[in-house]
Amino acid sequence: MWSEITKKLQETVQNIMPQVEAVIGWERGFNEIRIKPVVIKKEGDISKLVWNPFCVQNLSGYLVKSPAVIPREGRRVAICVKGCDSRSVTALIQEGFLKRDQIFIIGIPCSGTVDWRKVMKRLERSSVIHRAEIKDGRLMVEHAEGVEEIPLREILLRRCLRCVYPNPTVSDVVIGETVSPHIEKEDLYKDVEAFERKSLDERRKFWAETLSRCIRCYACRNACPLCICQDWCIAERRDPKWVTQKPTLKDILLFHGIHALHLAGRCTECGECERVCPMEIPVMFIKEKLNETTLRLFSYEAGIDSNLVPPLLTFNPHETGI
Amino acid sequence: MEEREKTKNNTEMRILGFLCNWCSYGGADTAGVSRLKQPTDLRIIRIPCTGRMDPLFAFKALISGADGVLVSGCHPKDCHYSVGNLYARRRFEVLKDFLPFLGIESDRFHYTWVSASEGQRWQEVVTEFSRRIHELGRNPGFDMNTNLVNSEAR
Amino acid sequence: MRIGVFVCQCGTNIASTVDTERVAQEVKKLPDVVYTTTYMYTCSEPGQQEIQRAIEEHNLQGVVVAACSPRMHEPTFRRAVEKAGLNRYMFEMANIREHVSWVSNDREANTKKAIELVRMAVAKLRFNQPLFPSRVAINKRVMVIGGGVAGIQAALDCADAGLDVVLVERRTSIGGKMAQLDKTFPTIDCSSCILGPKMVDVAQKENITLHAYSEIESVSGYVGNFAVRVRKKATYVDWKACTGCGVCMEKCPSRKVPDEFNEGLSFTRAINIPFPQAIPKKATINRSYCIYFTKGKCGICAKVCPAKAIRYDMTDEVVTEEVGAIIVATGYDLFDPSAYGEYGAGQYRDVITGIQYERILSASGPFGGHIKRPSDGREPKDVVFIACVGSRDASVGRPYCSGVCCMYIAKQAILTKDHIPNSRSYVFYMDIRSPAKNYDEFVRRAQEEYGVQYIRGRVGKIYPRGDRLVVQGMDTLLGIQVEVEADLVVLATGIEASRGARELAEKLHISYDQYGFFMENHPKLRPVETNTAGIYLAGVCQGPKDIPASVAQGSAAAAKVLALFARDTIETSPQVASVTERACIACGKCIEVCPYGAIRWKELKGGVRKAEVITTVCQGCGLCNATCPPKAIQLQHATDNQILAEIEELCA
Amino acid sequence: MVARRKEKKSQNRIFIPLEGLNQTLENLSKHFTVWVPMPSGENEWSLEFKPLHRGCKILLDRQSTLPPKKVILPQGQTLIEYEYKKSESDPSKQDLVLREVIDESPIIVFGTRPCDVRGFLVCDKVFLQGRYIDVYYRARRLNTLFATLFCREADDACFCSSVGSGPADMEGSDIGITPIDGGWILEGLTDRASEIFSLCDCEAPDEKQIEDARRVQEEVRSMRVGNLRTDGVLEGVKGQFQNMELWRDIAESCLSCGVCTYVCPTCYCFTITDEPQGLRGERLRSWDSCMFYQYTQEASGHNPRPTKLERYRNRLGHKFSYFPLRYSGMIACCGCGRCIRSCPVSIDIRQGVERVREAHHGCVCS
Repeated sequence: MWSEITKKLQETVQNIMPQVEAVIGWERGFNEIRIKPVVIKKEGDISKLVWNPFCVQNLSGYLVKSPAVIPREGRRVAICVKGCDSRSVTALIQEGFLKRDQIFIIGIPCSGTVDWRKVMKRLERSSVIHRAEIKDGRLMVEHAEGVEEIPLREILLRRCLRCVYPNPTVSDVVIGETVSPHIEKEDLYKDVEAFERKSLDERRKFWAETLSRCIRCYACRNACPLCICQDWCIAERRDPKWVTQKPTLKDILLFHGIHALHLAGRCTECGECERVCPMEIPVMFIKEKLNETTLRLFSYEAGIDSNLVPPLLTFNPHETGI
Repeated sequence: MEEREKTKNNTEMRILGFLCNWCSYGGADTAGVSRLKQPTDLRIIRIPCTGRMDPLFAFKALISGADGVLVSGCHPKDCHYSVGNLYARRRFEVLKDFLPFLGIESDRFHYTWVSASEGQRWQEVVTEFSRRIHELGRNPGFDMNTNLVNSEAR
Repeated sequence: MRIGVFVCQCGTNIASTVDTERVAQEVKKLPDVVYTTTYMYTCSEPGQQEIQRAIEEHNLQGVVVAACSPRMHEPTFRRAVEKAGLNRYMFEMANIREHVSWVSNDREANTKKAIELVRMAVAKLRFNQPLFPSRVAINKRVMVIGGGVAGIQAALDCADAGLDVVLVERRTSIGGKMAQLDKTFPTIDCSSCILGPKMVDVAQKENITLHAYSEIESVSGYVGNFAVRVRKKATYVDWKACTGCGVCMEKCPSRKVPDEFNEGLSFTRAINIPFPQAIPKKATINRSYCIYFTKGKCGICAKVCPAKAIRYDMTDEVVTEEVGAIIVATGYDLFDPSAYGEYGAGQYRDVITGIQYERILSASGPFGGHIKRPSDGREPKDVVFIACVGSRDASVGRPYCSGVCCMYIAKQAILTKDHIPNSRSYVFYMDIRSPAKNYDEFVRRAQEEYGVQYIRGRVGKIYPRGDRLVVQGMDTLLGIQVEVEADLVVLATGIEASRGARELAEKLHISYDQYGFFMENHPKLRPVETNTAGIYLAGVCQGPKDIPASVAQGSAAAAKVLALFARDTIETSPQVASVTERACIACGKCIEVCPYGAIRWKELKGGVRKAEVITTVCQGCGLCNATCPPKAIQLQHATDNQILAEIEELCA
Repeated sequence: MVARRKEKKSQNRIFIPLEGLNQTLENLSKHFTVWVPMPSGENEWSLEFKPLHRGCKILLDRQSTLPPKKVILPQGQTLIEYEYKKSESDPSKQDLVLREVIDESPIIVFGTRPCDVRGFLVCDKVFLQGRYIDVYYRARRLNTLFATLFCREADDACFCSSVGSGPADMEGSDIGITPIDGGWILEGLTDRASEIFSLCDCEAPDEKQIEDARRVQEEVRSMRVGNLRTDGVLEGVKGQFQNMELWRDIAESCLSCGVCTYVCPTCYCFTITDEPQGLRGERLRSWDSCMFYQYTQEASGHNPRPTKLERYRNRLGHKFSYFPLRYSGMIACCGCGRCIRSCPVSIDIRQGVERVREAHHGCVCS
């Protein structure tokens, strides 16, 4: 199934290659379950492109973050997107970082991507993975110490288990069949609601413990396609001095507060922040809360309608109850 | 922190007020001119407009040991800069909704509108907010200054 | 930085509830503070000299004054430090009077609070930077909004000084409330006789552009350079052609149009000139009564107009006027007495308002200057005046005194006696307010020479008896219930903010109080300035006042404009946003939110874009600063570092 | 746990049974701070070294996500505490009082792997050799002992054997840990070991256990982890320095985050900041990363490594060329594979090295 889509993907790219500057997609990484982004610039490299549930990365950041591939006049950059990734693209268009006519969007419906850590956790001992294959909703891993078979659902990333936009919301071409979401839209924030039923003390304790693991590597920030400050994030700068270098929870929390509040009303819940965290901190959960808030207060979902202005960058004089 | 001395009765709370220069700061002045008595916990920071108020100021204050943060500006549609407070109120509302998720009481952050003429209203706002913060007590916050990496006691 | 801290005692204003000596001692321990002292009146001349001496002696680079509100004396002290060679922005104030000593008597808590406020000021000051103003040319045209006596006075004074004036009036004629009055107190001279020449002056001055029947649509820009969009409402008469001959009005078949100028006591025509002395003296069609508009056919006025001035297809027109200053003189409206059900206003035709009585008294009024009862046209013998209808009464949301009613009641009672020598007048009042030149004498004359009977007390009820009205009230001086049978009852309705005042204030970005009166910058020292530079107030729009006070304010506002225009350029505040280019990520969010369009793109080499602030347009609100994610745009004098320093001083 | 007390005599080997590990280390923790690998959070896969506490879960079955680097190089370390004392009589005069913070408390890191310790051998070159000795590093380094596993847990990302180390490399370790059925054999490698063993309250292993351990060690010694070739890279980096196409190929997908450097046992870059608070303050040394733009931002506004390409080039170049050129051939990489494993976009430094080699050899040939 995945190889078929991969084949179609390669064919599609073959066809559009003459009109595009480059194609941003995925290729195999250092083993079967680790995929990495690739920028295809010449036809000979098209065969590198793959699609499978290990294609975890949201590639849309590469469209805007320096040094980005900028298309020459009259040409476009092609990008492969999953459902969640497509919302990031829309959000970037919304905020004026991208022009729709400068990109060619290859949409791929996605039924969930795999958390490699969850796979590794299933193995007796970490060891070399020889082969990984997904069949009938199960992952079969052949590794140096034996063979492991795991139901796919058990190793999906948390973001995928709560995905309601598995199909690209914007695209120039779609490859693969439309898939149905794992959950209903009204259940989107049930984790948030459940968490909010805990006492304030419990919540505070949870974040104190969880965030104390943070090593401030800023992977969550840099992987976020909408964290557009890049090299000039105030969490790192001395002027203005918002955050100190002190290894205290206060400074860590402040960094995450900056990250989250800067994304309030902008986050498309692609979950990259959480996926890339080497310390397995549920970074997206903070943003889920803010999205729940902006949805409730402003009926706004980021990255759906490219004509809308994010709610905190505009106002409504007639708003009551605020 | 070490200078966070307390008054005799040990009850003073750490409350920050961010007041816009045009309305609420004037309103607080009006209250003063009218000798309207108020609790003494509040410390006012003058900002040009509530639109200047990055919610992160309040956020930083609240995770740094403030027991309460009060923001006050011109009434909606009466902003000296016409729309600053309309942007601001959205941002404040989001922050207010967000704080409890981290375990900080929503009531520790309050925003309101007081015009330069409303000295009495200012008195009421300060009195009520101070009362609420006293009711909530010290902001337990996080164990903020724990040095995480050097910590060997975990 | 070498910082000096001056703790003001403000006589005993501060010193009585704050241990200023201890404040000075404590803040001496702060980093960079090299000199502290207390002073009795720091704002006084010797107080300022003391600061200047200390700057010199201790080589201070920054100064903190802990005293009153910066809204009071920040400019004073900035000038003082500037005289001693410091940049005026190397100065901070800690407000330990309005925010400390005056709001609590707890000396211990106050002292602690004062110390902390000074600590915050010092913390902020350590991040202050010298700032320098820039200059921008002034457009020396002035707009006056409102053509009542205050606006007329302001417009004439400005025009006399040679300025181009744009006068905008909501109604079809200027003149305002004063044009409706019969006589004025305390001189009993004819209102239209003294106002008329001024109105004519307005029409004749070549440097006054009059937009009558016009309203303000929007205001943009800033002091020295406003752009005001004015909606000229359709009159359906080409005023350039109209000669004001009045033939149309005579022939108009729609005759049951309530006459607004006569406060509904008579009828006018669907096409009309509001009153004989109207300026401009031009006809206007009232669309809701015009048969052509309501029924689709008529057109008589068009047929009879000798000037062929009728334009049924006219539409509103919006013109943009560019001016350097704006005087707001939008006047007032009168309280609707139907809020007092017990007085029967609107229910009994012979219970009328003060302004209606003015029209009745006026020779150009509905009854040609003869006092008649609206109900049956009979001349009244007993007239009762009731004061404070919609004044000094919190129960109807009008706790303030309207200031003029006591006087106009006295005037109307005197005039009543003059008109009908055998009449009797009664006044129910609470207190008599007559504090200006010759005012109290005037009221005494009414009482003593004219025999007006003043009854101190509230009226409880008015009800009909036959064709007369019974006024029941309390005489609180005698402590007895009184009952007066009257032919006519005049309610001295109070002044309230002009309808639409709030909307206008929002367009102008000026403040208003809870009653809708516009806020002056300072109630005593800056009574005609608003908080918005270049916008001034005159007349009752700022608060109740009589004609002489309104005229005085009109002239005062004109003087302020002339002072502003005496220079060719104005200094613009350097407290504006500033971009650190290398940190700007070109997200454009500042451009998107700026209420003034004061930020634009700047193209650098290689197609790189950065935000750029147009400093003369920036008003310093800081919205961009709060919005900018990498904080590349910083509002000078309220930078992140400065605010964070204040927060950290308190919270760290 | 251990019922019988043994007579105190110098031991060179002890046996810790599976169920006796926590108790043994708790015994040690009376004298040392004992750092052990444990899960980051309750349900997490990631391990990190943390000080032992009662009942904690010690996991020796996989490599830790974070190396024990922070034991000696904390992420944020106060070097100096300072305070200004203002003169009572003249507030414009003040004295500066300094206090140096040097931590010499004894530490045992238990359950390191050869790559972890190799990391410190690399850092030692920087902090302990040459004209300037870093006293803060030295104080901790000299007071820290390592008990290192013979490592059998190599995965796809591991390549220690390619960079001069190997899964049985015990250089720098004080104790070798050999996992056998039913527990671990601990073996003294330096003279400091016997002192530790005497505090452990453990039995000596029996003959069979010693034999088992020997077999395991032999097996591990025979393993070659990784097949990266590094010949030519030393010069290659310099030769390809300006070849930005090459670096773009290698690092185009880099996110410029600091994961690779923060999980790296050999990345020692730091920044020094003063964090004042009123009249007091501290001078802080904290981790920094050459992958960050701000790391090389100069006060003038110039940045010699403006994009991720230059920054990635630096990381690879430093490890495989500049460092070995300066420190007698020692590659500043321990082959632990953490940067590869934790990289959000699976950038593989081995592939980068390979590309540089190819380009270099291509150059030489042509």
